[in-house]
Amino acid sequence: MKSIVIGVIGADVHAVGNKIIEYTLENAGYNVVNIGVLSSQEDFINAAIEANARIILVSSLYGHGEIDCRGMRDKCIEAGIGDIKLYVGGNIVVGKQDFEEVCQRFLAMGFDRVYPPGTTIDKALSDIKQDMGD
Amino acid sequence: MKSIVIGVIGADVHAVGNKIIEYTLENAGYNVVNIGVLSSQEDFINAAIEANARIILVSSLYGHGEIDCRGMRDKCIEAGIGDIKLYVGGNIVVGKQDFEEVCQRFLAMGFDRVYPPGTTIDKALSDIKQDMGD
Amino acid sequence: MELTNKKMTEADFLAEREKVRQEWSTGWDPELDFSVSIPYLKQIPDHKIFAKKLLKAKQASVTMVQPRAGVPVLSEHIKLMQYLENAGADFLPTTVDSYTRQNRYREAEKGMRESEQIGRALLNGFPVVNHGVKNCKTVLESVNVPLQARHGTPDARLLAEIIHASGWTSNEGGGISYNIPYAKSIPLEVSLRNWQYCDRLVGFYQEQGITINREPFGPLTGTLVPPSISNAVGILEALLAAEQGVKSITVGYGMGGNIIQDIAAIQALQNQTEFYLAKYGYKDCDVSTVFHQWMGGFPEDESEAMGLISLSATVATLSQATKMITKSPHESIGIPTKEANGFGVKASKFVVNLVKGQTLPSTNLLLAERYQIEREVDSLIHCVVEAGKGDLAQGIVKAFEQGLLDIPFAPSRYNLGKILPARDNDGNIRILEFGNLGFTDDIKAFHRSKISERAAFENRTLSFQLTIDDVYSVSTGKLVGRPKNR
Amino acid sequence: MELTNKKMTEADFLAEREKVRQEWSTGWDPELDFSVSIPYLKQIPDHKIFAKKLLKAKQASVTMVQPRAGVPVLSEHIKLMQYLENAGADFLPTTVDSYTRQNRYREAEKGMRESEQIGRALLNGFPVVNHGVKNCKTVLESVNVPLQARHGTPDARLLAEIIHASGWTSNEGGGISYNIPYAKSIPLEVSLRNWQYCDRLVGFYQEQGITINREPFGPLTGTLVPPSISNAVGILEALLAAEQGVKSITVGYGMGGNIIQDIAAIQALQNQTEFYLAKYGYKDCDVSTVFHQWMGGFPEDESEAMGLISLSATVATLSQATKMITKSPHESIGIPTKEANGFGVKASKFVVNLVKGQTLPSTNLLLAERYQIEREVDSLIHCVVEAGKGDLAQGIVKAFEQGLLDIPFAPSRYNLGKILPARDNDGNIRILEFGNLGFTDDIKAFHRSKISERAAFENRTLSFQLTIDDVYSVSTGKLVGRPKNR
Ligand code: B12
Ligand code: B12
Repeated sequence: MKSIVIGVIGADVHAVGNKIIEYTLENAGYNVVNIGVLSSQEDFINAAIEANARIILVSSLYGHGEIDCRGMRDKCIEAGIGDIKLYVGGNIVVGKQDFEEVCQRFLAMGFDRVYPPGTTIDKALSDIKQDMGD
Repeated sequence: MKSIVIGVIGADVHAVGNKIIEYTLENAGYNVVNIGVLSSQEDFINAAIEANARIILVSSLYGHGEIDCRGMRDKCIEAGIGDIKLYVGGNIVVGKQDFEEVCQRFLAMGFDRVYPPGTTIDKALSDIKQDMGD
Repeated sequence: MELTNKKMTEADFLAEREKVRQEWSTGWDPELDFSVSIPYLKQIPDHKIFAKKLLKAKQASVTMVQPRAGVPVLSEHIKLMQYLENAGADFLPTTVDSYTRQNRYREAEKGMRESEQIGRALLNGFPVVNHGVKNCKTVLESVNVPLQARHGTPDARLLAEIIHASGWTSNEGGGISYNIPYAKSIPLEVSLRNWQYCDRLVGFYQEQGITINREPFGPLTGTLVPPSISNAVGILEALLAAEQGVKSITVGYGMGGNIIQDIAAIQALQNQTEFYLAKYGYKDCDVSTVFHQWMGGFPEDESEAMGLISLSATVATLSQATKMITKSPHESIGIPTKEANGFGVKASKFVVNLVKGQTLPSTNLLLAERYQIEREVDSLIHCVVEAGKGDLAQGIVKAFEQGLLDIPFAPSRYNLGKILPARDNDGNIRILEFGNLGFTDDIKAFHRSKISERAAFENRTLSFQLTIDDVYSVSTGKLVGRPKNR
Repeated sequence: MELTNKKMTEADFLAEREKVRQEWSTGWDPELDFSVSIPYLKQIPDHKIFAKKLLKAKQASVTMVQPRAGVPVLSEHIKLMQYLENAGADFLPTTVDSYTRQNRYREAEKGMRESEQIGRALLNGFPVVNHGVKNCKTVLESVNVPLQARHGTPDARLLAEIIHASGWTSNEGGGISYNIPYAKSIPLEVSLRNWQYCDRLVGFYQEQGITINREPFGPLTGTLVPPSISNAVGILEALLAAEQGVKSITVGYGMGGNIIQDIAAIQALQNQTEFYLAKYGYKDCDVSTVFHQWMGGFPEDESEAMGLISLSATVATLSQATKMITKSPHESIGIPTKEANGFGVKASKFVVNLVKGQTLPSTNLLLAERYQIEREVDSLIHCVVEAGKGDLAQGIVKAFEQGLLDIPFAPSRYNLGKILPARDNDGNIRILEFGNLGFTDDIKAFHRSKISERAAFENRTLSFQLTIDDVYSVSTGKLVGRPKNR
């Protein structure tokens, strides 16, 4: 089974979406490694190496996503998994901002896929399938 | 007692404000000639001449105020009461429009005082007093 | 010919019809011929038929949502309708402009043309008569829900002909409710007579197997109308309509503000309309109810308006009215943009979906208020029957003449205008001055005691000032218009 | 030192205080010395004292309105507070950022500085500790209503010191409610111990004649929490607080969606908190309640969000909760602008003013639901007492270890996380999987029968899918998460 690491980054404790993402991705047939809430970049990367994952799916709900996600791509490269796909979604910045701009900011940080608020995990399933080569 | 003519112009039947205006102006000590709803420009002018009024207070609530009020100043001039004060208030145009513009349109038609929606009669009392010379 | 509450003969009806069609050029349109309109109406799919959708809603106890809306230019009006349908409207309206309502088609024509030219609406609605059948059909064919005309027209005969021939399967109004609040000097005999025609037209289609819905306008002046008065008027208009052969009737009520009184009023309205229809021998009518969101002066602030809209929607849903008419956050300012109108629809629909299935349990308080309303309605209708010596239409004319029926704040000179409403201490709408209102003494005593209770609490005497304070109260964010120090 | 539910001695408290003040530079501030803070608190006028304003509201049966709000930069935060006060907020909050909540003051400092520089908020709240007493006093002095800190901090000792010394007369939180929903790996012993300190600080001020209000965080994870579970937690935290000398306690509840259940829950909460406080010998506490507007996922559409906010406000007012916490139309997207936040306040306030004085009469249905909640709470608290062999603090730790107390969707590993909630056919929140929850068998049977009824209606088997559907339901505009075909 193909592996995917999920978790909620930073000092963020929003656990509901995380539990539902786990359930949904498992139902979709993936090996889901859920590192849960309050996870650091290192936690994500270590879990990805261990599980040989193709995708790291970062959730950030509480607004500090911009600070918490900076430098994550570099850390992946350092750790030797520079080509892993990085997803981010939830409510990734503080407040209602123009999403185009927000998206650019996260793409510039090295994320591959960036989702606006209100994108439930179901809506991202087709992207995941594509990146997994399914 | 100084006289003031009030009424609701055009095909407008909004009667509530009209009754309250009558009550308020009478309480303020004026001789109020209320020609009621569905009144034409001529009705206003005839009443003003008859009562020797200093002010005609036109209400328009239903949105057609712009059409209904056109030419009223000219009719006053023709009738020999060209210097009567013309007030208009209520919801004088269709929809939520920039009030500055609306005001200009009515001033250009020869109205002396133009009030935005939400101006209850109480708030216009001081203007009335002033124009009455009280 | 004296006005009586008797079904018009087909011959009389058809003869009158010829004249009605002369009123304005669009009346000559051959699409108004029954040979064209009947087949057109027969092919309308169920989901665009008012009566059918109402019946389904009533059976499922779900409150349907309908806004008010209408702009003069066809293309803009269609955009508006489609927008509101997308926002979730279960039924669509077409609000008609005020010139048309007064049969001033020439001014309507001018307003319509000018609006087209300057690209800004100069009319406050869609002039149906000037648009004619062709345009009205285009509207219907551009949407997927039933369409209704909403207006305020004492003489809506040509209007009714045009909308029904265009497949609009409901018409709002009635001889009382579209006269007393909407006109100054049109005798009730005239408007009642005209609405007999409108109802007879619906009855005619009914005979051809086509059911068209009729909706008396419940809120009347929208301003502190005591529930028993508006309920009585609704029931009387339902009876007149039924006599002309109408089978699908939606009686209405405008929110008063006390939740118990509002729910009691809707329950009483449904119950007593059915009761009186049966009593007078009209046994196969479908009766449904419509709850109008707050109809009086609105708060200016848009968030407050949204609070009021959603509160209205909550009460409407709890009352299990079949339908509710929504307002918009622009209400106090002017005709809403389609976005603002959609805002009211979406919020209301959301509330319906969350609250549906939940009701206010029948408590003593609710039952007592409903019983009170029902007794008052009985008293009023009894007076009307007496006044008309058995003929309802005559009775209505007489009752208004004598002030036995009296509607607060109405512009019509055929309304005595002696009653003054005011709220009691709990915010229920009661009556302070009765004029000649057809209430028994014990009913009057009840109202007096309720209002005195309030006046005592507020430490002031009974006067018109109470009424004035209550006219302003909701728009300033209170239910009861207390004096400053309270 | 083993955790016990015993009032900290003054000596222990003062000794610990010295250490707490070392945690961050702002702790050294001499304005934290009691010799400065006590006189400062004593001169605060009544209208800025939480406990007094709450008491007045409770006596008048009027529901007060309070938003959530906080931005990192002082000047912006003050503007925000003043804006919300003008919008009608009866109480002001200061929502604290998430780094501060985890005592990560260094990151908070960085976020605060950077937000100042780029002129865009990078933190999701106001970092009270980094701002220190001086800035917090400036906030208080810029407004005219009481101020409260709202956060989610397992160790809020320094935070509590700073806000109270700044004259903020209420603090939200508790050893359970600010740990289990807000942390992953902080043992309950630790957070309970820390909150004993926060409560002891309030108790200390109380001994000086200064009443500070404490508010357990009622909604917990805000997601399908059965009322008896959140009520039990609120009551337990009230008891722990009272032991440390707290006298003004506001217990909270997050709206569930069924109106009857919501009102029953608030009534049960007020009643049982008073009952248990008395039972354990705390006889002179003022208990009030706070109703949180819908705490789960919000609809994206702003008009729908306004519908939900106003509906919440209606239910809050009908429940006669002492206070309600409002949401904004931006809820599903992100921290609201001050305008959006004010929108929620104004709509809610408008609803309060219109509905106040109106209640849902005590019907059998309401009484039955309240009785059900009260029995469940008794069962849960009984288990806690048993587990702790008489000591409540120990009992809480044990009860969570064993899953006798269990909160759905909580991130904490000190929560068993075995229970699954789901709605019944009427939209009441019930329990589908109990894990080890401290319910008697007959209570479990009741929940099972209620949920089975729904599953049968929906023609599907009991499973986690029900829970998931219910997590999404309100945000998609339904109360019960029915399968597509229903
Ligand atoms: C009640 C009401 C009705 C009742 C009227 C009953 C009656 N016969 O009186 C009914 C239901 C019948 C009705 C019908 C219609 N109405 Co109407 N109605 C209202 C409503 C809700 C309240 C009006 C009211 O009574 N307010 C209370 C009184 C005390 O306030 P007032 O009327 O504003 O008057 C005060 C002030 O305006 C001021 N004032 C008035 N005139 C003047 C003049 C001067 C010089 C000054 C200084 C002050 C002043 O002093 C008054 C006392 O304080 C308003 C919206 C609102 N305000 O919330 C819409 C509103 C006025 N109606 C409107 C419309 C369009 C209609 C209809 C065309 C139907 C429709 N939309 O379905 C018909 C028109 C019929 C016709 N031919 O006129 C629109 C007008 C739109 C616009 N201008 O763009 C409004 C604004 C609603 C809306 N947003 O769409 N309506
Ligand atoms: C419930 C809730 C809480 C609960 C959380 C309980 C818990 N431990 O889980 C409580 C009350 C404790 C809470 C606390 C806080 N919250 Co909160 N919370 C919410 C709320 C109302 C619902 C979240 C939720 O559970 N939704 C249901 C689940 C199923 O949806 P979801 O979480 O959005 O996840 C789905 C999608 O986002 C998506 N998704 C998620 N991640 C990813 C990743 C990818 C790649 C993809 C494709 C999709 C995806 O799939 C998920 C499943 O479909 C939201 C607002 C909202 N959405 O309405 C605010 C919200 C997330 N909270 C917010 C904030 C700020 C806080 C607090 C700081 C406190 C506060 N404002 O008072 C604290 C933060 C504590 C912390 N350190 O993290 C803000 C964030 C603001 C921002 N980003 O600008 C929000 C948006 C509310 C707001 N508008 O202010 N919160």
